[in-house]
Amino acid sequence: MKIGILLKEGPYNHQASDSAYKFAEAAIKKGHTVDAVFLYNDGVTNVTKHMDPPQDDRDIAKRWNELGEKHGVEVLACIAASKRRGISDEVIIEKGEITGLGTLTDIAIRNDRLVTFGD
Amino acid sequence: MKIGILLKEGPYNHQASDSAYKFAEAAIKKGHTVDAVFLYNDGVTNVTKHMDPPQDDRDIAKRWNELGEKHGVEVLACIAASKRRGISDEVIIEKGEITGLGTLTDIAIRNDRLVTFGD
Amino acid sequence: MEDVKKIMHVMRRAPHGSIYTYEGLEMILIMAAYEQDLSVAFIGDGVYALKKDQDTAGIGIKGFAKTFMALDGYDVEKLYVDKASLEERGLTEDDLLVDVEVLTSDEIGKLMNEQDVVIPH
Amino acid sequence: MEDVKKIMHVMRRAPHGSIYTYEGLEMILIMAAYEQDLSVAFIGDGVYALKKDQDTAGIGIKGFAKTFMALDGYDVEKLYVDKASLEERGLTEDDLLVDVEVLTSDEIGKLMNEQDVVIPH
Amino acid sequence: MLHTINKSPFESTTFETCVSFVQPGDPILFLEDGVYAVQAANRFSSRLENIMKTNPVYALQPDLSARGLGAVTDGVTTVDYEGFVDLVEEHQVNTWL
Amino acid sequence: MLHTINKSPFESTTFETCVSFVQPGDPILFLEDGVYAVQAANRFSSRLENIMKTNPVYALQPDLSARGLGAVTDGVTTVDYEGFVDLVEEHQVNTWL
Repeated sequence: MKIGILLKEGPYNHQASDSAYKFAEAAIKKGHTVDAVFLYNDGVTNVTKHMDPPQDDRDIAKRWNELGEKHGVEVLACIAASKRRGISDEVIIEKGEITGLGTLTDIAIRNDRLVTFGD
Repeated sequence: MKIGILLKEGPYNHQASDSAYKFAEAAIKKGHTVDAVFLYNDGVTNVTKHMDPPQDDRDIAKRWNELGEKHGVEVLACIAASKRRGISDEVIIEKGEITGLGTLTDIAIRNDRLVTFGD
Repeated sequence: MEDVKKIMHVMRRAPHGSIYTYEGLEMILIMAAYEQDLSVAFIGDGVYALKKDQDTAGIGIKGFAKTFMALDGYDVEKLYVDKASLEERGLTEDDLLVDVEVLTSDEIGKLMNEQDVVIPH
Repeated sequence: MEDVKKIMHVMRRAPHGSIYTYEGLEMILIMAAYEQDLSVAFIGDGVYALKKDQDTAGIGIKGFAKTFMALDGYDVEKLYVDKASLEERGLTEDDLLVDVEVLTSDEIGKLMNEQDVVIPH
Repeated sequence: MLHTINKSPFESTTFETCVSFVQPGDPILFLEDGVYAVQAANRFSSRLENIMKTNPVYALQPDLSARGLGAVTDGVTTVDYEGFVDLVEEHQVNTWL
Repeated sequence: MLHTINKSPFESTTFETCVSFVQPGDPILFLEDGVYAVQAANRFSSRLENIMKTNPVYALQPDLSARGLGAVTDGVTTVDYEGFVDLVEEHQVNTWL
């Protein structure tokens, strides 16, 4: 099955980002395709490369980057939501991309499921 | 009166940042001293200089910067909360400063009031 | 048309206290260009988004209530409002900015179940 | 000592769903070094922060429940738990990780009123 | 002590939680989405009237206007941001989020 | 349609709102802070028992464990993230935030 994920909250502050990641990981493990993670609202702050959590904690931006690298998951941040919150090409992780809401519409259309995580 | 403000949410996503600003503005207008705005939790994302909202909308980072410039309000982001969320000296506005929770303790001690805004 | 998807946007938050309703509306306006079968359900505090007489000048936030009136021009015509949510808040259709279809929770629940995609805001 | 302030931290959120309790705890640990008159009140879902047997391995988030046990070593000894909040959640003192003082809402309300600063988490 | 509430009582239990800790005489200020609690003739009106027997209740007018709320429950005092500052000048603050 | 709830029923009305829209037969999954709803013998247990007459109820085990919740209300099925994926495979998803 082909799955899109919509993530509406930033890293660490809410569990949404962790739940989305764990869900994506499990879906891939079960042989499904995770097509894209679309970041909206505060979710766009998931992909800033300046993130520097304590060493014994998870690195959320790095984790999304790896999901992109290893499994071809597109990690997309909405441009309008990003601009408001200071997320730009200058601060984004390698596998992250800033794009429009049209892309989310495509994701909603081309996937079997769109699963939302937020607060 | 001398007032400290604790702001626990990021810009735009919650009204907390706007309420804190409006409150600070009114306090200054009434002749009080707003000593500092301390940013905690997602609040640290208030001071990223890459913020670029639509032209007909308020620019929240710029607004905090001006409050610092014109009224000497210290705009301080907690270092631990900032590191988690990718806020670093590279992305922070001119009048913003990254500092430790000890500074918040000082603010709580030296002000007549500590007023919190959040979600 | 086989590849037209039924997509419902669910508005459940009060306006201004958070950005979810406003950014939800921005999403709907973009999606409207893609000729899918869009609908919007207002339930819980989401019904407040449609309240007449909103004036955000005093809080320094850009208002967007009137943008709901533009939805019609984008051919987003399926606006459903939960009757119980309205009544619980002491509101009637006359308090709302736009023409909507007031339905019971069960009727909206049934519509939800027909959707290919439900997006919460 | 004239310049010792009474500062109460109020924990009102469940752990893990959001970071507020955890970052609140980090704040308390730093403030503890400043020799102020600190206290911590656990009310509403905040009482869940002290629940025994939390194991966060499965959700991939660093656990912090045991850090509450370290508060004593930082001389943060005034831990108040709201009786009604515990009871409403079917919990008793035995379910909690640390020794606390269980008080009525009114008693905690009175303590709140004696504070120079109240910080919500 | 001034208590502030910024959550809609229809969606959150913050209002009820706050009220069970507030001491007689202490003012309560509703702001942001909290102002829906003071809309006239809604299901929280009688609860509020009861609270106002012991505690003064305020609501932030800019937040009421932003939400298109006209009449408020009898006895509720509306204030602007400067009125909010006045309340903070008179009282320490307990913010309920 | 699979309905997911991630809010504590003690602090938020999301649980009650969701339930008034859910159609008979549709599964409900509690996750994140939502799992407090299924803790055995709390004040939502009888409400849940009633719901389970018409709808299957699931809770995410990793979230239960993270919160130190042992026994769940009789009839609630616990699943891990892979079980969550299975539910998504069977149903479209309606996320209640």
